[in-house]
Amino acid sequence: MLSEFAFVGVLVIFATLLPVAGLAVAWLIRPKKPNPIKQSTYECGIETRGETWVQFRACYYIFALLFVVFDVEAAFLLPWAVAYQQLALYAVIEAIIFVAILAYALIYAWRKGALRWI
Amino acid sequence: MIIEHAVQIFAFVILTLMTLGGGLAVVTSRNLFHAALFLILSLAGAMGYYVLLDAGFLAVVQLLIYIGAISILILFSIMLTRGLMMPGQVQRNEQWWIAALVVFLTFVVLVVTMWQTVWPIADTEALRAPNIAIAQLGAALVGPYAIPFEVISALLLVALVGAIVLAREEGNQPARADAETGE
Amino acid sequence: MEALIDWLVTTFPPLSEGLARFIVYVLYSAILAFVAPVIIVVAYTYMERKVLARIQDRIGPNRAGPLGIFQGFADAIKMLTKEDVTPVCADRVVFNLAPILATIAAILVFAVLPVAPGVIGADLQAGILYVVAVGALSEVAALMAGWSSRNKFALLGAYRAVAQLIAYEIPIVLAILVVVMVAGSMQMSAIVAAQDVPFVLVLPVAFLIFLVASIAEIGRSPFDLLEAESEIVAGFHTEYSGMKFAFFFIGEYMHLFASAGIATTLFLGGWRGPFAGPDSWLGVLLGFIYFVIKTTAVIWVMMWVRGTLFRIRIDHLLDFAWKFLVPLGLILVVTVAVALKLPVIGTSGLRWVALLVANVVTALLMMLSVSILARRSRSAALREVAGVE
Amino acid sequence: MAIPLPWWLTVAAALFAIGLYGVLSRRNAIGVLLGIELMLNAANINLVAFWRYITPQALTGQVFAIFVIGIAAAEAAAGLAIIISAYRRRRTVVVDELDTMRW
Amino acid sequence: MEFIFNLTPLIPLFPLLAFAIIVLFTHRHNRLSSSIAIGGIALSTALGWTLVLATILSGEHAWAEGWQLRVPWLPAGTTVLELGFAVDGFTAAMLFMVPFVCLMIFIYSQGYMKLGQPDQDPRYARFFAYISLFAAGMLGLVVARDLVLLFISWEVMGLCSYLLIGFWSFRKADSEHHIDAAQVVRARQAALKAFITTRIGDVLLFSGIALLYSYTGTLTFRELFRPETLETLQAISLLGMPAVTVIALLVFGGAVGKSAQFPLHVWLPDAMEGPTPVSALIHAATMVAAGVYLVARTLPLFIAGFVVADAPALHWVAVIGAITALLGATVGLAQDDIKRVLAYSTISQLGYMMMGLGLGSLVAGIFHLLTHAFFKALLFLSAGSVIHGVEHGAHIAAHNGHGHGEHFSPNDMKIMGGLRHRMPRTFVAYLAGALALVGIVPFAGFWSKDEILAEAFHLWRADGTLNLPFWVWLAGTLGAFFTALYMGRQLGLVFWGEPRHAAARHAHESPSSMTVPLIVLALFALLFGFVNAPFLGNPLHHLMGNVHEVSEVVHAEAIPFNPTVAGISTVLAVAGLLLGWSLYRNYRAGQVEPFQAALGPVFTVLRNKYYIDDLYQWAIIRPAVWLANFCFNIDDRWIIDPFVDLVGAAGRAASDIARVLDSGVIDRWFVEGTAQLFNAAGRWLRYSETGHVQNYLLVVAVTILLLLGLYLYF
Repeated sequence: MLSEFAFVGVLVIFATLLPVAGLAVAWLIRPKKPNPIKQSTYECGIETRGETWVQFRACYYIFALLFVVFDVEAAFLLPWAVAYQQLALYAVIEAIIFVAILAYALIYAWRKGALRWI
Repeated sequence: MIIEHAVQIFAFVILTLMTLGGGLAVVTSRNLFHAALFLILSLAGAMGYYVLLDAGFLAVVQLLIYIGAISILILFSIMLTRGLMMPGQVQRNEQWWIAALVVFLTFVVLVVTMWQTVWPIADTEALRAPNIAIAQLGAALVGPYAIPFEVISALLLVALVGAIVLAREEGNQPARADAETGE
Repeated sequence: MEALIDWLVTTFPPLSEGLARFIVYVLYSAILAFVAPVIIVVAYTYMERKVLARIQDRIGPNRAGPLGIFQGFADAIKMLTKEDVTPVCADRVVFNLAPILATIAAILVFAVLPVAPGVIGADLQAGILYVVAVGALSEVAALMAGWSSRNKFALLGAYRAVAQLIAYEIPIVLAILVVVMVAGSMQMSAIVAAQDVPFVLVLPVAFLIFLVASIAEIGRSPFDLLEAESEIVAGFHTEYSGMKFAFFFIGEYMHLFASAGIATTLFLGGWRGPFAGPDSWLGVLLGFIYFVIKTTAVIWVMMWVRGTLFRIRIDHLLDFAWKFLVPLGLILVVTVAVALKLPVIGTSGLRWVALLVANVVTALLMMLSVSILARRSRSAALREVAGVE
Repeated sequence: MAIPLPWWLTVAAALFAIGLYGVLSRRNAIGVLLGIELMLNAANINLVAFWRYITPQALTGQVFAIFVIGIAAAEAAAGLAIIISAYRRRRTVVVDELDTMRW
Repeated sequence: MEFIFNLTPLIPLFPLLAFAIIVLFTHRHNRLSSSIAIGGIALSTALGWTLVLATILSGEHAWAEGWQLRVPWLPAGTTVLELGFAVDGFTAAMLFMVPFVCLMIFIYSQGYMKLGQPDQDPRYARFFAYISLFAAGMLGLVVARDLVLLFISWEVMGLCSYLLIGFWSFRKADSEHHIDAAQVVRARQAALKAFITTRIGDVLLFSGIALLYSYTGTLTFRELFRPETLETLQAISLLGMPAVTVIALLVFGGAVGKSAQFPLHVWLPDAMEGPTPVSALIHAATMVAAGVYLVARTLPLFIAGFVVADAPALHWVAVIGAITALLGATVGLAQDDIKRVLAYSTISQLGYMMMGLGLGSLVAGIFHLLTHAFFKALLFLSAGSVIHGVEHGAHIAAHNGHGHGEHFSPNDMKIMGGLRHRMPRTFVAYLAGALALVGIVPFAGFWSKDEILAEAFHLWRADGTLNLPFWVWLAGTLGAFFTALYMGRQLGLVFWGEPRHAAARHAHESPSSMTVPLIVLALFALLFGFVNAPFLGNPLHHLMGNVHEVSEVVHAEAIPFNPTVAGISTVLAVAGLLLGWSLYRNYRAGQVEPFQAALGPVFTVLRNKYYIDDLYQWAIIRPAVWLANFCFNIDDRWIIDPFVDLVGAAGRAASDIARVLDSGVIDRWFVEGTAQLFNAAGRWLRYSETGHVQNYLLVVAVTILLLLGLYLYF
């Protein structure tokens, strides 16, 4: 197992090298003529007004929330799915109950209008 | 064998630098967004630990849930609660030095205890082959751990319901029922 | 891979097994990290332009080289020599890290892709979960890019991008869940080995979910909301230019290929085909060719979709994920789980039939309920309009 | 196993201490939450390390670690929602200023 | 037969499901919700009675040994915390009573809760959800195989009692005339009081359970009460006593809280602020019975402590029981609120049960628990019916223009009178309940109370000296007299004489959904005593007498019927009843009460409940508030401030300190007086330092560190 992950480790190093090398090469050969207008924040040619970090609506957060919940569900269900073929029916039913509870979470969010954009 | 050990120790050192360095940056960084990014670094270090400890599945789960989901949630909420990203704001409270003292003492006590205790390490044969298949884990989840397994889903449901109730903007409800949902 | 390591050890006796493994790993990593991106980007941008041009009744690139086949290299040189502008108020470190992370995330997926018989970087037990997990890194990269630019459009774009990515990750996971259930493993090689019948034939609904969600996941039309020019300029990479932008671009195409490759592995039998096998060099090569052909076919479908459909609205996009694909996926998981455990299903042949029936029934039921809901909501809307007037 | 068990425990203890420090000293509620995540991770490292060195054939260590991760997800979700809600009502996420419980 | 026993977990599950369904789905539909709740408890009742039958038919072995089911609940590595279900003779006896009384109360509530509420009141459904959950808790407690499930159920009931007592702690509209602002405040305070008071007991119980688990590694009753286990516990010494005694006392502490025994009884009378069915359910029939049940269930622990040394936890039970019995009965003499009288009567009867258990007689205590549940539920429900009638009378009176705007309490017995003609069915039911409570042959209370007294008498005669059983007997007999006296007073005030208020004049009979349960319960109050009547051979003794077959201190065999004891208590009861009745039946409004005239200052003491509530207010609550303030100040002035100064003096953290100096703390130290400094520093630091989560967390961290150090190095 370690050796398999060792490959991932090696790949991480090489994968980091690629963009770093690319950026380094570009840094060497690209022109550098900065000026304040070029470096200002791009807003379709209009001067930036107000703070950049305007507050965003919480509905983004709620989507992220649902995502977290279902991600955890996946982490629990995938091992179950691997074991699925060896399992008895009752174990399958347990997992279905698990899914049903989370489906209820989705339905709840749906009915509360949390899935509504704006 | 020696090379393998050396590689492991090297990896351990690197990962420790990531984890603890990232952790320190999390608690000291003035910019909260940076703190959250350092948290990701630290979590990635912990993920590496799991790999070194032969818990590959757990490492992937760590990547999936902690780095992929929880940290996104944290980054989102940092962006949602503006005003704390003012750079230069003091990020630690007045009791920080007492806290540091207490924490340091706790750490010392823990470490001393850990090194004094004789741990009932498993025999070498067992240490060499900790091959737990994911299928075993899955079967355990619906076998002996069935009740916690279901409780987790209920917990997630409750957390979701509570979070939705809390996080939803009040007084922003359209008067008519949502036609799309077919309610 | 293992065969290559063995061969190295036996041919060059002083090499220890570990060292040989290390050499092979380095070589393969270098191929994946340096060679593959260039080839993929050049080949598939060219293909995309040609395909889109054909769909739109144009010729497409035709200047650089014969039939314009060097167009990609020309682009690369342009990117490399362009001035790189960093906004003054940007958070420089994070700003520079974001494209790097995006590229890493895209390349890392290739580690578990079985591109040919026996050729797989890391045949992890949790292989497919690893794919999903690594995909999450690109979300972090998008958030980093959007936040560090200190640009309203970039930040908004990052928000949207992440909302979309996370929304479509769940259907992908659910489709994968079905595959894992049938294959009995998360290991990529085992999933390929389990496909005596390509899963697309017995799990068509899962395949469709996966395909649609993948298109959204890599942010292509009709789900290219992340870079809807008319709304948010260019999304989270608005402020990026030159090579940094190029890396986002590379990441995107790597992601495209990786997604198609995973679809191939999960549903189309991966490298499997006549005479392909790990035993001979020829078999391996044949397997690789099958893999590339299948993957290219999937990519072609994605391009076809892009050329045909229009961009959909952000609320529809999220609705489609959360209110259609996720419920569909959940129902599919439950139906398949039940269908395979029915007392009559024992033999292999019946198994496939049961799966197909479960899929089709689920799809039909879902379509039916959606059409009923749609009719009801349409008439409700009509009534409302009538009531207002 | 090249690294003896106490080293793992020490690292985990250090991570725990760092997290605790964050919890105790951060003014920002989200910063406090980050500290909690660190602490949970430290606990997880301990679980896995003990599993690996003491009961490598048992499933308990890994299963518990998965449960801890799941619980951490629920905790983060609810905690962040509370912070967002508090922010919306009080316009602050500074813990010192969230002191309704004082009187 | 085995199959039926396997259904045991369903008994608490039905009401639990009803709760879940109401809360999740049907909380908008009042009628549906109440039907679901009643359906749930009806199923439990049916199943419970089937189980009772099955147990009885299974023969003696099943009565003593019982049936059990293990559920691994929390696998934690090598140890598994289990919970489980068990049914034996004792459980069967409880299962006969609990679900049935709950069912009666549920049906009654359906009529009662409609009272003056708008149709769409969400609280109606909520009420049924709460009482369903409550019933689930009580049933879970009864079928528990071990302390884990028992404690879970125990806490569920604690939560429900809090919710239900405070049920009227908010009101929706001004139209709800019966919930005025004062009621809201009272309900809130009563709920808090009940919760906090019982919590004291709960903490004790939990410590007891923790100790048990740490010493024995199991929490299952059968395993705990094996002689080997008990011997181990006897051998361990803890705080100079055998561990088993300490544990028994801790467990008893839990029972004292839940069953409203002497020092912690104060919550129960206040808890009458809840709706009347709640009073019947929680504060008469079931929840307070939980404490008694707990003591009965863990009786071997008490006995083991009793046997091994002269640190008799068992005697404490008897003494506390006797004190409570007398205290409740005497305070009951001087109360005006119809429900409060019953509340004190409950306290006193619970004292009787504890007396019985403390004398080592499991059956006597539990027999009284069972009969008391029936007749006290009956009394409370009848009282509810009376209140209901009086409120309706007030409506009618207000409609007719009488007594409009005049404030009165429908619970006040002083305004009632002559109701026996206006509410005949309620009157009959009430009378049956009263006679049972007082202990007149052949009503249920006679048999059970007599058995406790006979037990005490027997133990006294066996010894011959003026020992503890003698005092217990004396207290019990006196208590019986006082019981009769206050019931006579109550009957006279409520049902005889002339109505003393327009509301009482216009009172009329309640709807049949309320009176039918009354009649059914009245039948039980009349007949239930025969399940353990001596001339039928004491069937209950056979059923549950052998549950704890560990020690001879528990009497499996019934004490033979003792005409002396029965004669004395009956004579006293009749005399008390007649005395009370005759003094009060012609009571007129505004008159000085006969008891007050006769007793003088003693009456005032009784009316003020021996000033125990005031004592607590004065001795515990005020100091607690003061201490809280003190700590708060100490934290401000004497710890944080010197720290800051120290830091300043050391020249560290210069910027912060500069702020401190600038803000004038140090300046004032020199310039103005010390007093003002303290004041200012306190105020300044109060704003910057206290009330913050992290301060508390820091304190927690320091404490843990200290404990860790203590544990590791000392």
